[in-house]
Amino acid sequence: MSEAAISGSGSTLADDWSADKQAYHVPWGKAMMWIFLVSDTFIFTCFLTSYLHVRLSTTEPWPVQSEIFALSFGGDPIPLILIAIMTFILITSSGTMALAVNFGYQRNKIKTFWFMVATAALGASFVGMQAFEWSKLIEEGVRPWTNPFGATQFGSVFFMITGFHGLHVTAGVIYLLTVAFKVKNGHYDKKGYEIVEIAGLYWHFVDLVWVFIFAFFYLL
Amino acid sequence: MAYVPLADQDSEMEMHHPHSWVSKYVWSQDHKVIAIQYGGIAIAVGVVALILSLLMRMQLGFPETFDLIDPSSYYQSVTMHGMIMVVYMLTALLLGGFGNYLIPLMCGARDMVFPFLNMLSVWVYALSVVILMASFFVDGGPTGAGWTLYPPQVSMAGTPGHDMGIILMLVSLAVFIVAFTMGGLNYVTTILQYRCRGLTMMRLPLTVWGIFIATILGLFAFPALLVSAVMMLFDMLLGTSFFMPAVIEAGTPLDYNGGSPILFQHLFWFFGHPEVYIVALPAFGLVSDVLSTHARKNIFGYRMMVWAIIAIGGLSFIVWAHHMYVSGMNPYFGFFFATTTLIIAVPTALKVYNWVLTLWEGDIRLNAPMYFAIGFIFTFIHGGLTGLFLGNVVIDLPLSDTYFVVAHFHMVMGVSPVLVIFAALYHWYPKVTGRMFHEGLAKTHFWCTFLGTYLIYLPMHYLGFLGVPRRYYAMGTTDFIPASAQDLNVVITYAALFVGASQLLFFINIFWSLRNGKKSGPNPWGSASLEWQTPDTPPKHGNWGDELPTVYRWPYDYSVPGAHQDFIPQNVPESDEPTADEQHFDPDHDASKADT
Amino acid sequence: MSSEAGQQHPLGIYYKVWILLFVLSSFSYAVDFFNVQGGMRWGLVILFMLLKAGFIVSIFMHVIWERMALVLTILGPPVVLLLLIGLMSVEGFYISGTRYQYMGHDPDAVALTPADIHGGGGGGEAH
Amino acid sequence: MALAVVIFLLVIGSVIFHFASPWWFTDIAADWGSIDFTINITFWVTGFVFIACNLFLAYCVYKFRQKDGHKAVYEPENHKLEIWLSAITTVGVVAMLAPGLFVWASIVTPPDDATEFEAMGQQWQWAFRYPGADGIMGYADTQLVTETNPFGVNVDDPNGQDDIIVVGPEMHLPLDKPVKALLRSNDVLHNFTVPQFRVKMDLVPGMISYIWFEPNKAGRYDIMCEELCGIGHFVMRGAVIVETQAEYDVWLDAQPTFAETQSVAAANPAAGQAQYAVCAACHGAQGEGNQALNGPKLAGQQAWYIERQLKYFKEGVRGGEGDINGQTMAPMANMLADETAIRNMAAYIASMPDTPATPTITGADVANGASIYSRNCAACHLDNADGTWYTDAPKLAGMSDWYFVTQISNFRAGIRGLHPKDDYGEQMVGMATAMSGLEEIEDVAAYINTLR
Ligand code: HEA
Ligand code: HEA
Ligand code: HEC
Ligand code: CUA
Ligand SMILES: [Cu+2]
Repeated sequence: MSEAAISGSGSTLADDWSADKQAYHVPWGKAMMWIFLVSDTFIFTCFLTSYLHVRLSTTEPWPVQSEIFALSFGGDPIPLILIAIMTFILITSSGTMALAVNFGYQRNKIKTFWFMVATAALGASFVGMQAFEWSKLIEEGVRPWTNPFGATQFGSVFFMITGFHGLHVTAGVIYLLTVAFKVKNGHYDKKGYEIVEIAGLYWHFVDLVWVFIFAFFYLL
Repeated sequence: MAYVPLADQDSEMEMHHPHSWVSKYVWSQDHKVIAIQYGGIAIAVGVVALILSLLMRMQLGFPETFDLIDPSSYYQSVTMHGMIMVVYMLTALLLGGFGNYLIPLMCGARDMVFPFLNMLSVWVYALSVVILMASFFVDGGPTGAGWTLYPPQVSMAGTPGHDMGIILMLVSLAVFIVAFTMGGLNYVTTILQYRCRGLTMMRLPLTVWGIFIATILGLFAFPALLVSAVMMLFDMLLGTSFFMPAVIEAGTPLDYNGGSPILFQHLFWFFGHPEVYIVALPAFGLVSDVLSTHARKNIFGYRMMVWAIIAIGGLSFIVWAHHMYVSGMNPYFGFFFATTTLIIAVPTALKVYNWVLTLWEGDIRLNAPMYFAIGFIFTFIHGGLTGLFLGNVVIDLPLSDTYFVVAHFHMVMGVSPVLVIFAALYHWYPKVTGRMFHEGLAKTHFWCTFLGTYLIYLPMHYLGFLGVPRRYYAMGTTDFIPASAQDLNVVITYAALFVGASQLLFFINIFWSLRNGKKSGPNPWGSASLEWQTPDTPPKHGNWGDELPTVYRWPYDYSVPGAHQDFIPQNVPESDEPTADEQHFDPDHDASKADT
Repeated sequence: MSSEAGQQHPLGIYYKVWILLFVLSSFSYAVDFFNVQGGMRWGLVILFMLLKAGFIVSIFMHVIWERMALVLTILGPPVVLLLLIGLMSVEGFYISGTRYQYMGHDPDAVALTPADIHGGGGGGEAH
Repeated sequence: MALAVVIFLLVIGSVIFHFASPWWFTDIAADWGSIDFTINITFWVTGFVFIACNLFLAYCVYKFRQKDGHKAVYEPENHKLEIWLSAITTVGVVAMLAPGLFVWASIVTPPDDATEFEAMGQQWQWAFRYPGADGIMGYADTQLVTETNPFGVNVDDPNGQDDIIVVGPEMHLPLDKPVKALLRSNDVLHNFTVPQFRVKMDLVPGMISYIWFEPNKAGRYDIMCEELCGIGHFVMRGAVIVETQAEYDVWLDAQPTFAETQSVAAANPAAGQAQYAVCAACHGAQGEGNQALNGPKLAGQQAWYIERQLKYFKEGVRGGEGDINGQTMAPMANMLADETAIRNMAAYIASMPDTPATPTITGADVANGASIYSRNCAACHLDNADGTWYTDAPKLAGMSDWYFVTQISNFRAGIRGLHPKDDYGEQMVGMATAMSGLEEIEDVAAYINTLR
């Protein structure tokens, strides 16, 4: 199925660009969301690139992340355990979102609603853990302007990048809930359910960004 | 549910028809009203920036005679002049003003795809302007760090406005970026997804192409500015050290460590270079349409023009460090950036050639818009060529940070797009108001502006060759700058005052003609593109009456052999106008495709 | 499965990708857990990262089912960011280089860990 | 029609202006003729394009302007022409770029035999460092900067001990020897430009940048700061003197090494006190000043400033033509035999009890003065007008206000500050000319009187 779709789309490239009326066969809102997400990609890449640059240019040593972000449940600290859990939560929320989109197109309002709510709930718990992570680091003495373990930029980058991502997640949670309730109330029966997919795109994007943050900030 | 293109389900478009004066003119969702709001605000701040430039010129021309500004307010004037002109005037006027007005009309659409977002955009823009203006009234005044806002000086004592001024500037920029994004998403989506029947991308007027690519540049370049503004605010407010190494402020070491000022410069110019093309590309587009219409000739090499716009747009993201040849960055970057920078000259040169070749064998009607358009070609060639000096890294060494740079960018940015804006304002004035402007007054305005600005900027190049540095409140004494340099400064100042004053002609003309201009009719220039074919002039809300137009041809069918008139509007079917068989051209159809 | 019909696909593929993302995340976590260092660490982490990103974009965000016109719009522009990333890392090395060479900063400085500061308590693995 | 003629005339006029104008690069004084060569190539290529394109434009406007019965020709494309034009343009671009890249390659790679020196910028002064006998410069870091160690040289680094420190904006270089300038900044971005050398480069805090050149013409050249660095940007000047190796060696030998600057014996205020008796006649027994005799208050002034002014009076930098009161002061300064005597005197004055002088200015607009002061003067003299060694600006608060008025007037009139050896006064000339006249000066003085 997918092969057919891919090869099919290849041959339509020229046709799409030279078509009248529209270039993409998607609703306005979806086209706009995609363009916005590409723009947002530039924002996050600039953040991450700045992180890369300050980390390389500072001569203070960079703290060892798996030590800083270790957490112990009674026994020995387990490195990065909370981050791992957060990662899994965000992936799970992406899964539930994908299901919500699917049920949306099946016009199954109840399932769509619940899967969106579940996604939002997972997102909210992610933000909660992020807050816990912040409080833990603050307790250790890390601040945007100081870092007892090494380069100050470590603290600055940490709060800035996770903060910015957290804001995206929070905004996403609100967005998802709004759409979810509108779905439930039959607001889209006439207009169609593309909006669920559009909200989904945003949500997956937030997950996508986390993939990069997880790798670059926590692992490398 | 099969997806039906919305342009066909015309009823889908939710039009919020205004019911009161307020919803018609203030919270209006009509792209045309929004365009005028954008334009009005932009021109108003432009005048503020113009006045600032005159203050600067008074100081430079007569350093000890006038006591209008002291060093501190000089640097504030330079900064606000530059920033307002580039971002709040040109970007807003070209994209928010002309983009809003022309995109839906030229695309045969009823409005932007999301009118509400569009309305929000203009008011958020207004908010950003208010914040910016507020910085004139806070303690310490607006920032005086230069429009490039380089750290660390931007936030250190010794720079005017290093406390509140710069914070307001950064906040205002962030707000502007939000406004731009809301508007920009609308423009791009409208162009891509809401064209009328028969209107392919390759049948769009170059105006739309220019604005389209410029908007895309904006959407991808402004993020870098936003990110650097955020990090800079953190440096100032939270005490992070992104851009701040260990430094000493007036004898006291500050609590910063390990940051990298160069990083800011890279981010700034990753935004800043595309930004200069954000203001150039729409101007390229607008001028192409004006030239073609008044030369009664098709634009020469349409396809090449489109590809050149795309190429310039793409390349503009990989040349940013040509502003940083002397910044202390890794000097090996110079090889790469000098090469990419000079490569940009090739597509740009093609555009210049094609403008001139459009005039070749035309039937040029030398009216006011055409005057401005031709004046643009002259100034742009001049400014572009001086860009080649600066782009060639070794030549930039003696010239960087001198008046040569100032001359270069005023030539390409301070006058070329301004001439185009005037050309376009006069050209579309009849469509917007239904009346003609006063031709004689407009031509006088042209002569004053064109000759006056050349007199301002040509001598500046020579100040640069001499080595007069930019951003100097006064020259003081040096061994290498002859006293005669001051004569040049005096000439420049007289010319600037003259040009500044002559802008009144424009305002008089605009307002006088609003009532007294003669009625223009729907299409006074005999223009082929779609915006002149609206059922009403000025177009009503919804633009097209009951039915959206259908397009059958490219927008440059002027003087087609055998046609009834010397132009064929885009929406005239092929069957109605006998076209000269193989002579008839449609950039969207290759000869090879023609028979299918 | 024409895209005109909205992005509707059998659920199975979502489940598969979902599991795959879990597995890949575990792999990259394992890289840290088993304390792989050096080029190997970078290689593996980035590899897993790119795979994950690829799956999210192509399946969850349906890019693989979109028409090429849209796909190119999405994937094209970010290419210029690669240049920014590359040059900024070169620049970062260049700047710290001058700091080591002329300012006497210590190239072998080692970061502290929570254990160093709070004493004992047993850190994670020693690095 | 008129437009075509005007464009034609503008082209001709620009060309004539170019060749007739006396305004062009200064004579080159370094071995970078290759840069000038590249400029010339670019100039000829772009000049040709400028003339050709615009004359063609003017011709089109003239020839194809609207005429009755004339009709435009329909000609959408001409691929052959477009390809030709692109090709020619590409050739033009290559002709300019290729030599440029070769020259750049030599600019980024200093020759191995280039000797190093360091130029340090800070708001708004220059200072210089030479590697000394061992040829190696010691580590230095902004975090180590103090009043006595303005470079922040690392005292633990043995390579730094013999470094030669030149505090003051004038440096020397030997003729015909390649040198590599290492550039360092203590606060904000600055820029090291000597127009005669053609090359320039920014000073970036937190890192070191470099540029190299080979001076090949003896003389004294201005060092300009060409990167905006705050409101003193336009008065940040230095000078480089290019001279023969022999002269250069003499100069270099006279400069103190870092170790010497660190081991200066403490000044002896008591010795200063002994000599102060003479001064007391005009400046008062407690250094409180005496307006009738034109003697300004001295007590409270910073020691480094007193030292510098005494030196200036001694060397005739102050108290020259037009400076009547200064002329009285000059012989007095001559009574101080040497630098030690000057330092002792400064130390004694610094130890005097500081009671603010009585204001003499009345009726001035304090609010206006406050606005002028805090926007401009505070950058150097600090918000509380206490002055600081860092910007080389003296204390103003609580000093004699009438003397303030005289000095600003002197700066404005060029009586003070323009002597070629007055390295610091020139800045004040720039700032003082920004004030419109006596009224504003008194406003500022009145405001400073409130800062005590
Ligand atoms: C509209 C705005 C605009 C435009 C279009 C351009 C166009 C160009 N600019 Fe300019 N530039 C600015 C706005 C603009 N610039 C601004 C605002 C600054 C200063 C910012 C600051 O520091 O404050 C600046 C500064 C600036 C610098 C940095 C200088 C310095 O600070 O030291 C450089 C260096 O490379 C440069 C180069 C170029 C080049 C190569 C082009 C090219 O795109 C020009 C291409 C055009 C032509 C070449 C002319 C037409 C061609 C022909 C007629 C054909 C014949 C040609 C050949 C045979 C080659 N510009
Ligand atoms: C679009 C950009 C633009 C425009 C139009 C101008 C217009 C002018 N500029 Fe400016 N300028 C900049 C952008 C611009 N400038 C920038 C970016 C800087 C760098 C700042 C920095 O260093 O940080 C700068 C710096 C700068 C300097 C250098 C200061 C220094 O380095 O010390 C000087 C000095 O003379 C100067 C002078 C002028 C003058 C006399 C005019 C004009 O007076 C010329 C005559 C005016 C016109 C022909 C235009 C009239 C139209 C409008 C004002 C808009 C209103 C719109 C309508 C009516 C439709 N400008
Ligand atoms: C760029 C830095 C700078 C700025 C800005 C500045 N000054 Fe100064 N000022 C100096 C320096 C340096 C000196 C010492 C000159 C000397 O050594 O001869 C000085 C000396 C003076 C003196 C002479 C004091 C004495 O006792 O001889 C006065 C008075 C003065 N400044 C007033 C002002 C006023 C008023 C302003 C604002 C308009 C101002 N300064 C702005 C740097 C500055
Ligand atoms: Cu230092 Cu400008
Ligand atoms: Cu540029």
